[in-house]
Amino acid sequence: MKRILTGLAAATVGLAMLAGCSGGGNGQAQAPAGDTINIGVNFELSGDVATYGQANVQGIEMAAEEINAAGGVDGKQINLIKYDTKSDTAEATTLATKLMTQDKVVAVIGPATSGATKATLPVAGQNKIPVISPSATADDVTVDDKGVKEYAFRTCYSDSFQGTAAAEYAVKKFSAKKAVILRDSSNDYSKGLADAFRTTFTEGGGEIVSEDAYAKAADNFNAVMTKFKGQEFDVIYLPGYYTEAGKAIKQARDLGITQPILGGDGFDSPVLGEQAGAQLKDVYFTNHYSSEDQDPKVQEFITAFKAKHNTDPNAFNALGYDTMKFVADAVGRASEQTGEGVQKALAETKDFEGVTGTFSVDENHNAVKAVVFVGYDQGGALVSEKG
Amino acid sequence: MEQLAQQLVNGLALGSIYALIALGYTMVYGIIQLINFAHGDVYMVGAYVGYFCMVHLKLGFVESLVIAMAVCTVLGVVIERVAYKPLRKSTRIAVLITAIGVSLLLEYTMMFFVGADTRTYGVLPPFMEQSFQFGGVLVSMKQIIIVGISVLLMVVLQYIVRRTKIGKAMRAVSQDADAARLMGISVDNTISFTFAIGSALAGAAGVLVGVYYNAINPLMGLLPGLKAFVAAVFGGIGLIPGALLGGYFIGASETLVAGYWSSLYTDAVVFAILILVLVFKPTGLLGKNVREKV
Amino acid sequence: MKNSLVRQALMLWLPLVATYVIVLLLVQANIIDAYMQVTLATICINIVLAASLNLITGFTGQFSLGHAGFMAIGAYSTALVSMRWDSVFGFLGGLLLGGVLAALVGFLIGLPTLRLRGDYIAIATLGMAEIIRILLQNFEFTNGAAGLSPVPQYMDWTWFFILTVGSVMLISNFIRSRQGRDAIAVREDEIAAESIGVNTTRSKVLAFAIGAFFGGIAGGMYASYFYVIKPEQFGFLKSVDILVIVVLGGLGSLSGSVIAAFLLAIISTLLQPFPGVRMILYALLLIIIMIFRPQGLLGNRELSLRLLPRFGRRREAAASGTEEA
Amino acid sequence: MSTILEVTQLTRSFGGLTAVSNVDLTLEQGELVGLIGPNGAGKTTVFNLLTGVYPPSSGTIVFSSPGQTQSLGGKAPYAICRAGVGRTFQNIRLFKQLTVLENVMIAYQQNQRYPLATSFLRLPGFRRAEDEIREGARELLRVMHLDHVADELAVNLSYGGQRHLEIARALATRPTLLLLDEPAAGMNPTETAQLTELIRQIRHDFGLTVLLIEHDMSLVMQVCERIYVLDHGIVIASGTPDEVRANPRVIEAYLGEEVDHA
Repeated sequence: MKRILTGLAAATVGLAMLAGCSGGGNGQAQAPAGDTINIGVNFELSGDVATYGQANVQGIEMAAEEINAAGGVDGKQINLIKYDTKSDTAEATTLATKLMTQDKVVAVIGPATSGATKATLPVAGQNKIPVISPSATADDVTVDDKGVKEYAFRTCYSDSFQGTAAAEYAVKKFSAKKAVILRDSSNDYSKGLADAFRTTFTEGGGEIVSEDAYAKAADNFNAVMTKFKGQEFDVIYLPGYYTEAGKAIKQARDLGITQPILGGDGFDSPVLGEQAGAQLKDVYFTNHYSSEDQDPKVQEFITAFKAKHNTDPNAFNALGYDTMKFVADAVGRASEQTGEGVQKALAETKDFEGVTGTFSVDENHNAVKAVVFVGYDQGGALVSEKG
Repeated sequence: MEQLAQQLVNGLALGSIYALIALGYTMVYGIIQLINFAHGDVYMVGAYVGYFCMVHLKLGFVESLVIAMAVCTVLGVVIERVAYKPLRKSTRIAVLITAIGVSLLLEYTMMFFVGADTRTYGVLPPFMEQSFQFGGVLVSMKQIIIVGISVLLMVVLQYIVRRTKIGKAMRAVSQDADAARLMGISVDNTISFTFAIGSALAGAAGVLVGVYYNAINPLMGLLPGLKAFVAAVFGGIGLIPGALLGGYFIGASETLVAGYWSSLYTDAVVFAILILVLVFKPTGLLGKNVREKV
Repeated sequence: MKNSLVRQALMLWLPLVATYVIVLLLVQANIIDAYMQVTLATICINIVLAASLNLITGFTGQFSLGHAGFMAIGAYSTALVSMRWDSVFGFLGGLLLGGVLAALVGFLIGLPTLRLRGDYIAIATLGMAEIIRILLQNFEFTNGAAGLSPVPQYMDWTWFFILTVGSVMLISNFIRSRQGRDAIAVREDEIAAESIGVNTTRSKVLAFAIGAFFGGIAGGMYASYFYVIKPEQFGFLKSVDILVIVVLGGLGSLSGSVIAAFLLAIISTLLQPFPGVRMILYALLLIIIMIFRPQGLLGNRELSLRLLPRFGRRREAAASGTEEA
Repeated sequence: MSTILEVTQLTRSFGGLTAVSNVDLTLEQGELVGLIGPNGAGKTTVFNLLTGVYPPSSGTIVFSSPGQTQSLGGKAPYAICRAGVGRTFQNIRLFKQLTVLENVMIAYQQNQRYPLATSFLRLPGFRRAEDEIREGARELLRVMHLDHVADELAVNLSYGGQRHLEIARALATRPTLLLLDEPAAGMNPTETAQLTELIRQIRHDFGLTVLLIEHDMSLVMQVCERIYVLDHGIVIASGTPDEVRANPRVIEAYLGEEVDHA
């Protein structure tokens, strides 16, 4: 009993301290309200999926700097308040709450992954602050059986959109009848793409002859590729991220597997080529844009990103960049500088011209944009094709 | 049959890497009964040092390997002196938490400087990109290098432990630290030396993995570290031959499960085997039952 | 005697009820704002996790690295049941089912492995948790890596209070009972415990299963508050996080676990404004705390598993003879 | 008088080493018997075999308690304890971080069961059962002259105090046969004398049969009615103290070791 009392005393002291430090806890310097627009940046900066979160944030920060350098939005500077979710969905919820209730942001960008984004949406609904994810691709992020989630937005494709496009491309370009699928069992992005691909491919009369999966951060694809090698098929669908895909492609080609390999926008990173090296041949993926695209917007972005980070941008960078601009655009058009105002403006977005394509927001709060097939042909040369 | 042989070749290369990491785990455990969770991250640092040497300093593979081993040696000793030594008299669980702290520190310090994104070793010297066909089984030069270097390092280790004075001191301290101290052995130095050797091996494993898979990131040490520890327990923790056996066994079972069943379940199978081994042979395959004095 | 019983009951329940009411009022008045409520929820979940692991590791001396596995079982049960029967009964049923399933898994895993010596149990439990996570990631009905959402939110301050205080009190009651003392004897000296008639395997498995049960309850609390659960949330690092709370508070000190859960929440809050270096600072803090206070916050006394703080016992003993609270 | 313990051909080897070889040993109800022998003779191993810490390699152990005769070989230590065999340890094995009272309570409660639900929910009967356990344990502490240190941590007791506590804890299991492993080790002559008296007294008060390992020959010769002498795992002599004292094999075995005491 003493112990419980002690515990309670500690609890009370703890609560008091919590109140103390959370009250004054907004470490970021905040200019007086009126001159700035606070926007939350709630991303996976450490932990499992820090790669995606950090990449998104690079794009976001670059876009914010450009906007501020150009005078801000309606003469107001954008103030980003950035937190790290540690790749933990509960922490994502906690921080979204903090951003919306204590930091008084008008919009929260992020997190990068679907699960974490979904975990912040109820909070968004309660506080009427929109959440915009650059890369939460799961179909049910913006819509569920109750209809569209009012405060959820994204700038990336949904999984089924990309998976379907890839399956159609496989049939159209390679006349594929048989396919194997190798997906990443540890993320839902990969599962979503694989599911959509399978459905579309089999509905079109094709057959999935083998399907396997690997776990995140897998290094060794020799075993599964050796297994595939013994099968007959026309294409490999590999809906994963470049971190593993580059290794998988290389090991497949090293083992003498010559069929085309298809993937999704998770392939879009210079790392893919660095990992696969000279073996990056006959590989195609659905993407938002091609670095070959002569659109000055795309080229300027690539040049600026390279100058800043000394490397080519990947899809996460580009999506993060677009998301920031997209949000700033909506804030500029909003009737009032509140979450509700920004939400309306976001939902009404038409023909927003971004690096990752020109898009409008549909009734399900998805960004509707064309798909581009980017690839490396049998000689390893970069090719692209509008879908 | 060909497929089986191919899977076993793949497993051999993977197993060598697990074995190299497992050796460090097992030696440290043998000498201070610490599950050194930071060990997998020393391996990660080794991979980054190799990356830096090969990509930025344009050094050759062997030079990079040696430098990575040297850096990891120093790192291992520093970790031991700064973080673990003050806790020599504390409970083992406190040291374990410290090890977890060191692990996080290495991971996130590295991430702070290089970012979370994957890095690649880039283009390797042409000789390393060769591969050979042995009756339908494809063996790459890299696999040969990995197995070759691993075996060489293990032979050197065996020589150090069996034949040198410091090796004998290591064995003495792991048997009974107090008795060793009475015999005039510097226990602290011996422990540091053990960390040094174990870390050097982990550093070598890091570079080999970087070359083999051509992809490294700051969190790459977590899972192989865990599996290497499983390997060490599997073979009989504290025993050098046990770590080898465990490393190769896990490498082989992983590739076989992935090849003949599904790579979804490789880790689950590895852990299930581990639990079974523990239930039926608690001290690992090569371990001897130690009787507690009553 | 009668009087002192009444007095004790008052001393126990009065502060508890007062805490409940005060926090409730502060929430209503929005002095405890939404962010603090989420933080409080995290603290409550962590208290139950740490208290249950402390029963296994701190009190019974069985080093477990797989507590997140039990949490996962509870979380998935609660989510699946309450998503199908979206009512408070569905939620409570799922919560209870989660606890029972976790206890069952704990029992099945504990029975063969708890005969092992210290570190081997750690590895066996680690393996168990990994297997649970991988299975959840590959089962159809758990929706694989995408996990389950939206989990209906039934957890509010009242439920948090009931479940947290209830769990801690039940665990505390267990520890201060015949079965609990047996478990502590096992930790202190297994051979001696056997020699005086303690069935050590039974004691260990019992404590393990009870710890697993409350780990499952904590998982259910988590699922029913945070909308989304995914297998990757219940990985090795989660088990480590829970262990850190237990060790930080002091092995074998329930109040230590409670305090450490608060302390870590405070640390986490303080570190949030430094997103880039948050984990580095956390890691440094962990190392420093362990170097300077390896026995945890509550120190040797609590670490040494006294049923009550030493001075308290003395005073009480002096005041009322054989009385022991 | 009836036979309480009958050990026949008890053998135990570890690897190649035979620690105990073909030991025959019989205890009659109420006896106080000594088991002596030079260091490493296998005395403690005999205790460990009798209490189930190790299973015997071969041989039988038959234990008779009122109304029941059973074989102990291969039984778990806790089951042997519950059958009525209590023991102490040569290298003191107390629950160091618990209080003296708690040490005894844990032993005492093994015969004072109440269900798990009672523990969790503090159901009626909990307090009464706990009070009984606590009072029973306190009573034993009084017997062993430890009541004044009941709330000390066991680790803080003096060496003699710890040895007393070991006996108190063993008594709390309510044994009919008590095995004492060097209870006077490390004590000075005065303490040893007091302990001797205490052992006699508890044997009488609790109706015990006692088997005692002891190095201190004066204590053994003084209190034991019969003595077994073990050397290299073999019983080399048995009989009354006087017979054993006169046995040339015993003198030989002890040559160079504690001859002065013998």
